Amino acid sequence: MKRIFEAPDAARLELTATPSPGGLRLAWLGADGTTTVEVLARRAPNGDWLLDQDGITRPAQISLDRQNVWVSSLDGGDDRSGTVWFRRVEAKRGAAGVDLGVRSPMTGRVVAVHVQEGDLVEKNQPLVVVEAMKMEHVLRAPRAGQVRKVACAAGQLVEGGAELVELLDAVAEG
Amino acid sequence: MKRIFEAPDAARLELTATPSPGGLRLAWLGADGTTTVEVLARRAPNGDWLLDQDGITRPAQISLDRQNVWVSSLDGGDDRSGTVWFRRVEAKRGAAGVDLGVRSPMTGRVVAVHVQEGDLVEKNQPLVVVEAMKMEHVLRAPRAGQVRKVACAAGQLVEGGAELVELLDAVAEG
Amino acid sequence: MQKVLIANRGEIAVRIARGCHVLGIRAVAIYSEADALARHVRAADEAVCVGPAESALSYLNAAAILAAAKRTGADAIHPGYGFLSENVDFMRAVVAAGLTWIGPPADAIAPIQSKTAAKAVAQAAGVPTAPAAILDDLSDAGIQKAAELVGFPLLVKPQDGGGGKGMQRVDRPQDLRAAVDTAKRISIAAFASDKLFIERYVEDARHVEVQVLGDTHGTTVHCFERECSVQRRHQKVIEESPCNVLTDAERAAICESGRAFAAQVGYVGAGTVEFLFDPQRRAHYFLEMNTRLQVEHPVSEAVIGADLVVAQLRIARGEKLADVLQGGVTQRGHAIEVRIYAEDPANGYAPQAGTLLRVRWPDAPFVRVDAGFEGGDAVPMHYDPMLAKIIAWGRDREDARLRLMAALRETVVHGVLTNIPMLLALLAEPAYVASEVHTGWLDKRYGNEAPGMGSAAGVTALAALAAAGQGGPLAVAATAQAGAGAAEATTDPWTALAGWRAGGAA
Amino acid sequence: MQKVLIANRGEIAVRIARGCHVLGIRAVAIYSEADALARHVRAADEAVCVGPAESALSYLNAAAILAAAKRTGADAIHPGYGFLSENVDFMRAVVAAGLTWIGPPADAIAPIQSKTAAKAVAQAAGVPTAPAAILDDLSDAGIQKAAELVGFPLLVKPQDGGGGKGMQRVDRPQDLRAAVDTAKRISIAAFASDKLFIERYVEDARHVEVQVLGDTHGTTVHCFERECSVQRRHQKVIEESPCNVLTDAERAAICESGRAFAAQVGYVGAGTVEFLFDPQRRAHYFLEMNTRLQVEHPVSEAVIGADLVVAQLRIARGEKLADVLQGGVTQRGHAIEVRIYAEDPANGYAPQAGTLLRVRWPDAPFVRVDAGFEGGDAVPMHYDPMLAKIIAWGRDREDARLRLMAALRETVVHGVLTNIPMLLALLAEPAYVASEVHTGWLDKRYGNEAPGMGSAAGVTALAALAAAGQGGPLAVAATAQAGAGAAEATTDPWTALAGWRAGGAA
Repeated sequence: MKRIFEAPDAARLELTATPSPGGLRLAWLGADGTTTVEVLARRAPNGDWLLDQDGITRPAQISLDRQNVWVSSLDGGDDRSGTVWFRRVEAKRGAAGVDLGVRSPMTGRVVAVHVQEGDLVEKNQPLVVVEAMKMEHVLRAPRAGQVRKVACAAGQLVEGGAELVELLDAVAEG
Repeated sequence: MKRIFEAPDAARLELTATPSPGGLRLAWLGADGTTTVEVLARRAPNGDWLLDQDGITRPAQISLDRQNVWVSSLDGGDDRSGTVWFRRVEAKRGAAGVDLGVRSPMTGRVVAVHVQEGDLVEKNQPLVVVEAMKMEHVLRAPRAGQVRKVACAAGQLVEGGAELVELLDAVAEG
Repeated sequence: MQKVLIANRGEIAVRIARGCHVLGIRAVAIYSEADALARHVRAADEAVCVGPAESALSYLNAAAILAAAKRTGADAIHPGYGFLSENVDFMRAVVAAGLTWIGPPADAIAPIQSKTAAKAVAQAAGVPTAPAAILDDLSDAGIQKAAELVGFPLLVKPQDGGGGKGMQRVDRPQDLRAAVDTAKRISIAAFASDKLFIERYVEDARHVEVQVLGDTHGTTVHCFERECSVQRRHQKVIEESPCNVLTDAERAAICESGRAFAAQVGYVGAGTVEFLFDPQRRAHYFLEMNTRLQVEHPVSEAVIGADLVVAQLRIARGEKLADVLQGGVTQRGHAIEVRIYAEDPANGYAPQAGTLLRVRWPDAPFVRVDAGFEGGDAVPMHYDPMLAKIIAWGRDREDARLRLMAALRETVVHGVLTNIPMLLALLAEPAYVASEVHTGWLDKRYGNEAPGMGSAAGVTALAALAAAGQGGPLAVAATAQAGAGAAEATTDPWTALAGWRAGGAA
Repeated sequence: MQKVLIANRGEIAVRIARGCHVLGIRAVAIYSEADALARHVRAADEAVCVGPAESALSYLNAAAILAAAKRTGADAIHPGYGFLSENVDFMRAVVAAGLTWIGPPADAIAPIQSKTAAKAVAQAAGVPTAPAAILDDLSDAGIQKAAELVGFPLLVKPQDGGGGKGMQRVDRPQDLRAAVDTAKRISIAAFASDKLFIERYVEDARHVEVQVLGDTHGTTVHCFERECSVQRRHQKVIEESPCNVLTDAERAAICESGRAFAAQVGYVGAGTVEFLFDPQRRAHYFLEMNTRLQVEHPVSEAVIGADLVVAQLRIARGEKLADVLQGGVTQRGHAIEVRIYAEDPANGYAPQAGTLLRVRWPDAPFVRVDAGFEGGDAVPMHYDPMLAKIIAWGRDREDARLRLMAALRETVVHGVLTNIPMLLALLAEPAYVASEVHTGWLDKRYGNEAPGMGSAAGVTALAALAAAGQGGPLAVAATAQAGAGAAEATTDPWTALAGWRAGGAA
């Protein structure tokens, strides 16, 4: 029951969740790279989690949707938010190990699609324009490549995180 | 899908809930005794209900457990709580129409049972003692009658509203 | 001070954790098995289980609490109120374990833990105590002379007795002889002693208490007064600040009495000196000192604009009051607090345990909620049934009162019954509005009545949801038949009405 | 005034409903189809749908809003901020419909809706405006003489232009000639006019604004100032009161300017007069007046101890300011507000819509939250992405700052990304702590950076949940195998971790 997540700066989190007597057992690898950190997570009626380890309980909030996980604790440090956000890393990857999906940064309406399947695009070339709250956001190609699939159409409502364009890596596959 | 509830002062509420497009249809009889008040209840993500009627929406909170219903609105009046509480009226009733159950007023521990099945009891005779938060609460017979059933034992944890003693109505049945 | 263990539960444990976080201090909660998922655990950085539900084995378990401090590396202990907060042995054990005790030093409060000893300290500090006199001359002239010193009404009491036994109230000089004879007879029979004394009886007494702070550098200040006269069976129900029946001179006198008493014992930290205020004689008399944070501290915080928990922490780490309270202490506006209890008004206010199916605390401007519970939480039967405190501040008392009533009307608690209907009713009582209350007022006014409960509001709440004009009578029935074509996958529509239950997946 | 329709949505609609309830006034909400379950609907007594999601068809739909007022029997309309709040036609339609407009009379504000007209009113009221001069003599001597009146740095601007076109900044006298020639050339080309003027350029300007109240009896008062210099692309991010760089004399002068401007136009209700404050010259210049309640009004409320919405309502029903603000207005302590936006820091702060899987707003003493959303709510893509405002009061600025940071650390928003990491980072910036900020500071400091985001906190948040010393590096993997003997009936353990979703049954 392992899932792999990635922070905006590419830091990775490989998290295992296992049903267990009294709660859910969560495990991930500790600082030394070999010790497994393992906690028993009990759920409070308000949805908070209480994580037990070595006789000490620590509260946390964990939320999951299809593509993201948010984790909060009081342990961010004095000038840091205790909430961190990871995006789920899907199995589908290019040969070079690069995520192929160009995703909508927000829930909104697609106002323009500038490419179609098979198009060769250059890095930073506009692919799709999404509008939300009266602001337009231009999604650009993160690298040169070929459009494998266009998963949206102008006028369509899309969720934040939804894959709008699938891009073949130009170097590895093009 | 009708349920009947009773307020502490014996005011009654007969409420019908029906699944309906867009929500739940709630109905009860209006002030004139003949007009049915009917609202479409939509549920908000936080659990609140929004009741639509004649183009006006009014928020309410409704909670139900096995034996009780709580209803809150902002309409209690200036010096009244907007929350009202009704106990569900069960089908089981004595011949005289009197509720036969002697119920625990609170969740707690039974510390003493003073009667057993078949005992004839007088009005106000102690039946059971329940303790919670260091306070003892003596449950007394609401009227003369015969103990039909004792549904608890000393030391037992009981929920608020649980029937502890079933009493046959002395006049009607004894 | 890096990490504070909070040896308490419920709203006060939550509130202390918040105070720690302001200063960047980590908060460690303790919990009993009954509180394993409780809100105060969720509000802390870390928490440790200290035993089973029963307080004696958990929240009063000094050894387990000290072990929890050691395990988490806490360097200080905040006791909150109740439990071990005024336990001198525990204070000494905390200090012996090398931890900071956030509260007064044991040596300062040990001498005032008995009421008689405290009264002597008060007299030494020049703080007024209720007039009293030993009746060593039981002749008519002797008792009349003593009574003149004390004043009527007065109480005749056995010196060696207790529990109110033999106590006689005397309103007029001509009744004194008979009362003394009766008290003497009872005292001899019950306590084998004929020694009597008399003490002034304060009629319609108001409970006025003074918040004090002392630092470790010998400075003691007062943070003005609170009035807590609205009590149900000696349990405070409404607290406010300031006490609006005092003149400025009376306020200054009573506050100085509080400060002087605390200074006399070398008090450190936050404490409260309680007084009876006699509204006829315009005099105050020392009652006792509570050597801890009080439940009702937020009304002072609202009026003086200071965080008393943060002040406790800063005092405990050695800061001077001049820094903690830079700019001094002044009163602005008026604050009123009500305590929300889980109790059944129609059953003699019996405490309620159960699951809070739904809770909505108010969140309006100038309203503060110190809650120990939220929706979904269990109210265990083992502890005090206080769910929360709601505190409203206003520019004046009436502003605060209206704000508090609006906040209570917006409060929703489902799953247990509460005293909210009673609170709303009594906040609207003319006597309360006029501030004509005393410590016996509420019991006299309501007794075991359950004001504001029942069907009138019931009909309003449901029928007023329908169009205006249709609400009213009580017998309500329903006619709508089960509908077809349900758009939702609910088989039993009643499950949809079931209370909000969070965390359904786990 | 029995029932007020609130022509708005989100946090301000909730906040106005709370204000109505203090006075026992019923609150009617309006909602678009996208807001059919929204929090502001849940906070009102009644609500009416006024159209589809698009603002133009709902929240800006004057006819539908007036019909909603009629249907519910509302007798007054509160516009909040934005939407129709400063729409003179709507104000007139409201009054024509026989309803009370809770705001200034249309006739008072129509003359100041253009910036130029407002500037003329300011001059008539004796309120300072930024020095400016018409360049009618374009000789060297002529322009130098005009520049001496205005002072350097200054801007040379086409009189008949707009949009900044042709505008030249001049820092030194010797650059003036070239700048004037350039501006003239561009102006002739773009606007077919050679008329120019010069205006002082305020370097490192601070945004200081004055809260004013006027009643219907001709009295106008100020409620002191707010400072809102921390802006991201001209959008206020942090607001506070007081402005702690002003001397008492400067504060008195700027506040009196605000009051005088409002008095000049016969202002009624709550309004804000905005100024630029020049920290070098220690001078303030009139910018414009906002003729409505401001987003940032809570910082004033916290410091002056008054409820501005209640004041608006009482003024609208004809009460005198002397009664509304009995005891006068004074400042106590310091308050800071941050606006919580749903936006993606790593994507140029693009607005975020989505479902709030989980929300925990802070609830500490002296912290106020004005929120438009709670857990489970949808953030529609159609409107402003502000989720809430968090306001902390403290005895001084540093106390307020520490409280606000603690409150932000305790805030949990899952489901959309927010600016909370940026807010925490900038509240800890030395320049902010020292109050050395100006309206361009934040953009210069951060631009499109996303401070406080990313993995360092990520590792802390997860790994610090484990024992100390195990947190640190980033590559984390897991080894535990699927366990046997699960005590819970969860087949897929990941469903248990899914966000808190209320109301599962419906």
